Amino acid sequence: MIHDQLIRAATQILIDHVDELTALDQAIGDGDHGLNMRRGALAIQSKYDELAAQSLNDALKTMGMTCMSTIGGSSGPVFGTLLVTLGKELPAEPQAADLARALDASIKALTRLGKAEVGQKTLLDVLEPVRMLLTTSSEQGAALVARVRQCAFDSAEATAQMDATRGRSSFLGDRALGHVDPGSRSMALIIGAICDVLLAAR
Amino acid sequence: MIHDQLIRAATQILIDHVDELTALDQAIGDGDHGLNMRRGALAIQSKYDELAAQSLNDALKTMGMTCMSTIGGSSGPVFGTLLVTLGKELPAEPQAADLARALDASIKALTRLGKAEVGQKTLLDVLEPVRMLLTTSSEQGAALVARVRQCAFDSAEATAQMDATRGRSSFLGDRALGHVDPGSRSMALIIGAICDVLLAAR
Amino acid sequence: MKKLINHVDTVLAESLHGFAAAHADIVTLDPGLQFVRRRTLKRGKVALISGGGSGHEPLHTGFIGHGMLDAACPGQVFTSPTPDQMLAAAHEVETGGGVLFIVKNYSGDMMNFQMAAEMLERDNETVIINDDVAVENSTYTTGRRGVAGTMIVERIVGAAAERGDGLAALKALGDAVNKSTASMGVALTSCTVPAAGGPTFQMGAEEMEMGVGIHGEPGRRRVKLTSADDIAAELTGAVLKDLSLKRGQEVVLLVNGFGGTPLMELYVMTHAANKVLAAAGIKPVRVLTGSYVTSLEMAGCSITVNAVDAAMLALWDDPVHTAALRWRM
Amino acid sequence: MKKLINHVDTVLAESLHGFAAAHADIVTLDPGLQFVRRRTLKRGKVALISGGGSGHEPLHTGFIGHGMLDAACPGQVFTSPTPDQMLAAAHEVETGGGVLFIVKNYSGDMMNFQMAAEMLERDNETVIINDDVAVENSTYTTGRRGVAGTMIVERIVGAAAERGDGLAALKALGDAVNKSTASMGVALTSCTVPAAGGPTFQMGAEEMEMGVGIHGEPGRRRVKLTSADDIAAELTGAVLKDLSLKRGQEVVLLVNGFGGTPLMELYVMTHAANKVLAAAGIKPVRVLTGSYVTSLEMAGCSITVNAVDAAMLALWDDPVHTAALRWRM
Ligand SMILES: Nc1ncnc2c1ncn2[C@@H]1O[C@H](COP(=O)(O)OP(=O)(O)O)[C@@H](O)[C@H]1O
Ligand SMILES: Nc1ncnc2c1ncn2[C@@H]1O[C@H](COP(=O)(O)OP(=O)(O)O)[C@@H](O)[C@H]1O
Ligand SMILES: [Mg+2]
Ligand SMILES: [Mg+2]
Ligand SMILES: [Mg+2]
Ligand SMILES: [Mg+2]
Repeated sequence: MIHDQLIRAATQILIDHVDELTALDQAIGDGDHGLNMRRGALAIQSKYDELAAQSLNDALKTMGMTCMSTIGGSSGPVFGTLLVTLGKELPAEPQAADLARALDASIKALTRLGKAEVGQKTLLDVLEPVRMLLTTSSEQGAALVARVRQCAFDSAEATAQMDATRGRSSFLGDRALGHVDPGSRSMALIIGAICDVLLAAR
Repeated sequence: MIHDQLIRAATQILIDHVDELTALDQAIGDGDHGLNMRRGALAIQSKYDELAAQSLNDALKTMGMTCMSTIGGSSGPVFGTLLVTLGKELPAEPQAADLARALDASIKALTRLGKAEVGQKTLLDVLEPVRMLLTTSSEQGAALVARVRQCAFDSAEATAQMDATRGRSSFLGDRALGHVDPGSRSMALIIGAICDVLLAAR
Repeated sequence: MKKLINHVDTVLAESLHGFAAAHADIVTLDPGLQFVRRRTLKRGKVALISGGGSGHEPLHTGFIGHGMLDAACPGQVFTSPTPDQMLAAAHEVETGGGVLFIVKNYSGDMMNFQMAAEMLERDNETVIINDDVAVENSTYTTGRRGVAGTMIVERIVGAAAERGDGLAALKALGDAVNKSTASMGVALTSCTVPAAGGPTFQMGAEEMEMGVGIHGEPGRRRVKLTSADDIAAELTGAVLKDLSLKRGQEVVLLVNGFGGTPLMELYVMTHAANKVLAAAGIKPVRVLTGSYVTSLEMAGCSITVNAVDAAMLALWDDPVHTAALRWRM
Repeated sequence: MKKLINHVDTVLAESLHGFAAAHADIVTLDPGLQFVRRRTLKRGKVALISGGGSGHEPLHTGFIGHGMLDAACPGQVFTSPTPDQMLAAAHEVETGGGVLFIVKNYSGDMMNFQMAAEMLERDNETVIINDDVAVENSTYTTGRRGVAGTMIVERIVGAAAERGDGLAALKALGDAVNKSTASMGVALTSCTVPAAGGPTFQMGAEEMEMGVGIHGEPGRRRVKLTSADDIAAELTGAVLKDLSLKRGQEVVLLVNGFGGTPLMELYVMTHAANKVLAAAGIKPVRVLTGSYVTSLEMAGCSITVNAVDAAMLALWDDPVHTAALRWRM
C-alpha cells in the first residue's frame, strides 16, 4: 500500500530538516519548531506497523491523534487537527477534487481552532494556495502533482514577505521580513515528500 | 617636606597600575586586588592636605588607619598594619638601619596578623629581602636606594616561582607557577616609586 | 552549549524527578510525568491548573502548593504541554469544585488548553494571561504575550481558591488581576534551548533586546545597552502607561530575573524601578525581587506592576507554601 | 561586560538600597551603608553578625531576620568588609548577649573580622567556616575555603540563638555544624567583577573548572565538561569522602547555583546527587535547591552535605523569616 511509503517519506523529511526548522523558528519565534516536528515524526514512525495495517482514513486519524498527544506547542494541535480532519473528510480513494474539499474543511477547522486566517504567516498560507490549485487547475496526474509540489514550496517561501505589512507579527515590522514561517516550511516539506513518492510510483 | 612627594608617588603608581594588578589577581586569586589598592590610594590622596601637615610618623599611622578602614580584603589589614607599624617604629629622621629594624617589626606584626610566613608567596617575600639588603649592604645613599629598588622588583618577580613546591597555594600545583603574587607586585611598585622620588631628590 | 545535563532528551524528566524529590513535602510527580500535583488536596476546592513550556522555572511547578496551584503540566522546553497532560492533571486534582485553567497567551498554549477544556467533562473556566506590554502582536501570539504577571495571578487567585471561592468568582478575579497587571522585559544575552544546542539569537557585545519575550522572542527593538536607570525608566514607564494609574495607586512590584542575572543587579533594578514609581506617585506596597519567571539562562529582567486593591492585597498576603514562594506557613 | 547597572562605583550602594526597600519589613540599612541589620532586635539574644565580600547574594544580607542573622556587613565585590563595618554593626545589634561572628575562611575576612573582634569591647566569639573540600590550601587561604555551607551554619546557629542559647553554646554549635558540613563546586563559565570589566578567567567552550571557589578562584583542575551524573558523582563523592559518613546517616543536601545556572539544571543536579547519596546509603532528609551562595553570574553549582543529628535538624526546621529563606512564619 502506497500510504506506508507516504508516511515514511513525510516523517523522514522532517527529521532530516530539523536544524533548518529550528533555525527558522529561532529567527522569529522560540526555536522549538524543528524539535516539535521531529518529536511528532518519531512518534508516528514508532507506530509504523499499526499504521500500515490501517486504512488511509484511519491512518490519518491515528497520526493526527499522535500529533496532538506528543507534539505540544502550536504544531501539535495544528498538524493534529489537519490530519484528523483529512482523515474524516477524504474518501477511501481520493481524487484531486476530494483533496481540495478536504483541505477546505481542514482550513476552516484550523481557523476555528487557532483564530488565524490566511495571510497571517502560518501554514494556512501553504494549504490555501494548494487547495486553490487543486480546485482550479486543468492539469491532472503527474503534471498536477508536480505543480502542487512547486506551489507548496513557493507558498512557503512567500510567507517571508508577509510580516511587514500586516498580521500577527506586525509589531516586529521589518524584523520579521525575509524570514520564512517555520510551520509553512514544514508543511511544504511534507507536501513535497508526498509528491515525490507519488511521482516515483508512476 | 619630602614625604608629601613620597605619598603622592606611592599612591599614584598603584592607580596607574590598576589593570595590571587586577590581571595578576585574576590569574590566581579573585581579581579585586587592583581595585582594592586603588580604593586605598584614592582614600589616602583625599587626605593629602591633612597628611602634608603631619610628621612622617603620624602620616604613616594615618595612612595605615585609612587603609584599614577603606580597603577591606587582605590588603586592607596587611598594608594598614605595615604602615601603622612603620609609623610606630621609625624615628623622625630614619636611616637605613632604622628602616631595617622597623621592617623587621612589621614583618613580625604581619605574621602575627595573617599567619603567613616568608616564602608563602605574599608581600612578605618582598619586605624580607629588602630588610635583609638594608641590614647587610655596605652601600649607602643613592647606590643603596637603587639596590633596594631593584631588590623589590626582583623579589616580586621571584614570587612567580613560589607556588609549585610548597606554601599556601600548593594544591594549585603547576597552575600558579609563573604567576607573580599581586600583593608583592603592589609592594614593589610602592617601594620603586619611593626610591624614584628619593633618587630624584638628590 | 554548556549545561549541567546528562542528555538533551532527558533534561526535563530528570529535572522533574529532582524537583519532586526536593519538595516531596509539597508535591507529587505523576509517574508518567504528565503533571506535578499538590501532595494534599482539599475536597471541593476549585482546582487551579496551569502549565506551559518548560524552561521558565520556578514557573509553574514551583508555584504548586497551599495558596497557589493544584497542578502544573510541564511541556517540553518552550513548548506547550499536550491536552492529554491537562486532562490527566484535571482528573487527578479535581475534587468537585471544578477546574480553573490559567493559561499564558501563546497560540500553542491556547490551543492545547482549549482542546483539553473542551474534552474535560467537569466544570471548567480559563483565565488567559496577557500582561506583556512590549508588543501588541508578537510572533505566533494573537495579542499580547503572557509573562511574569502570571505568577501574580496564580498567587492572588490561588489564595481566593484556598479560602473557598467558587469557579465563577475565581474566573472573574483572575481576569481582573490580569487586567490590572502589566510587564515588560529586556534581555542582555540569549538563552540556549538544550535540544537546539545553540543560542536562540545572536546579540552584539553592547546590545540589548528591549521588550524581549520569555522564550527569547524579539521585542520592540534591538538597541545599545544603556544604564539600569534608563532601562528601568523605559520598562516601568511602558508598564505604567499601559495601566494608566493615578497618583497614589498602591501596587505590587515584581522585578523578575530571566535566569542568568545576579541578584545584585536585580536589586539595582529594584532601586531604579522604585525611583520611577516614586516620581509617578505610585506606591509599591509589596516588592518581590528574584528569578521567578525565567528563560533558561537568559540574562536580563522584567518589571511587572500589579495595581492592587485592598481585597487583592489581602489575598496576596494570605499564607502560601510552594517551592518558590512561601510565607506565613 | 553586560550588566544591569548604572556605574561600577555605585553598584553596591544601589543594590543595597534596592534590597532594603524590597525587604523593609525585615531589614534596615545603615545610612552609611556599613551594614544591614534586622529591623526588630530581641533584647539579650546573642547577636549573630556575618559579612564578607559582595557578589554572593543572597548571602549574607538575604539571611538577616528571625532565626538567622542580626546583621551582615557587605564588602565591595569579592572584598572583605573593613573592621569599622563589623564594629558599627556590633554596636548597633548587640543587646547584652554578646556577639557571634560567622566568618568564611579567607585571609581577608579572617584578618578584618579578627581586628574587629579585638577592638570590640563586648563579649564575642567567632565561628570560622571552611567547608570547601576542593582544595586544602587555596590562593590566599590558609586551609580550606568557606563556601555554601555558610548558610547552613547561619541557619542552624541562627535558630539556636533565637531560642536563647548563650554565646559559648552557639560557638560550640557553629563549630560542630561547620565540621559536619562539606561542599564542592564546579564552574562552567567565569564571573565578571563589575569594576574589573571583564571575566575573571577564560575557559574553553567545552571546559569546566572542577573545585572552583566562589570568587572564581581556581580549583582542583580544568577538565572537559562531562555529564551531570559524572559531575554529581565527583562533587558528592568528594564531599562524602571528606565527611566519611556511615550508611544510614541523615543529611541536609544543598544544591547551590552560582548565579547563572537555570533552576532546571539545578534540579537535574539534585536528581543526580540524590542517586549518589542513595548508592552510598545516605538519607537526604531535607533538600534545598537554588542559588543561595553565588559568584555573580557564574554558571555552575556546588553540592553541600551537612550531616545532621536530631537536634540540628530540629533547629533547621525552626521558623525562619529572611529575604532568601523563609518557612513556618
Ligand atoms: N493559530 C495558528 N493557526 C495555524 N497555524 C499556526 C498557528 N499558530 C502557529 N501556527 C503554525 O505553527 C508554527 C509554529 O509551531 P511551533 O514552533 O512548533 O509552536 P510554537 O509556536 O508554539 O512554539 C508556525 O510557524 C505556524 O505556521
Ligand atoms: N595572610 C597574609 N599575610 C600577608 N599578606 C597577605 C596575606 N594574605 C594575602 N596577602 C597579600 O594580599 C594580596 C591579595 O590582596 P587582595 O587581592 O587585595 O585581597 P584578597 O586576597 O582578600 O582578595 C596577596 O597578593 C598577598 O600578597
Ligand atoms: Mg516555536
Ligand atoms: Mg584578591
Ligand atoms: Mg513553542
Ligand atoms: Mg578579595
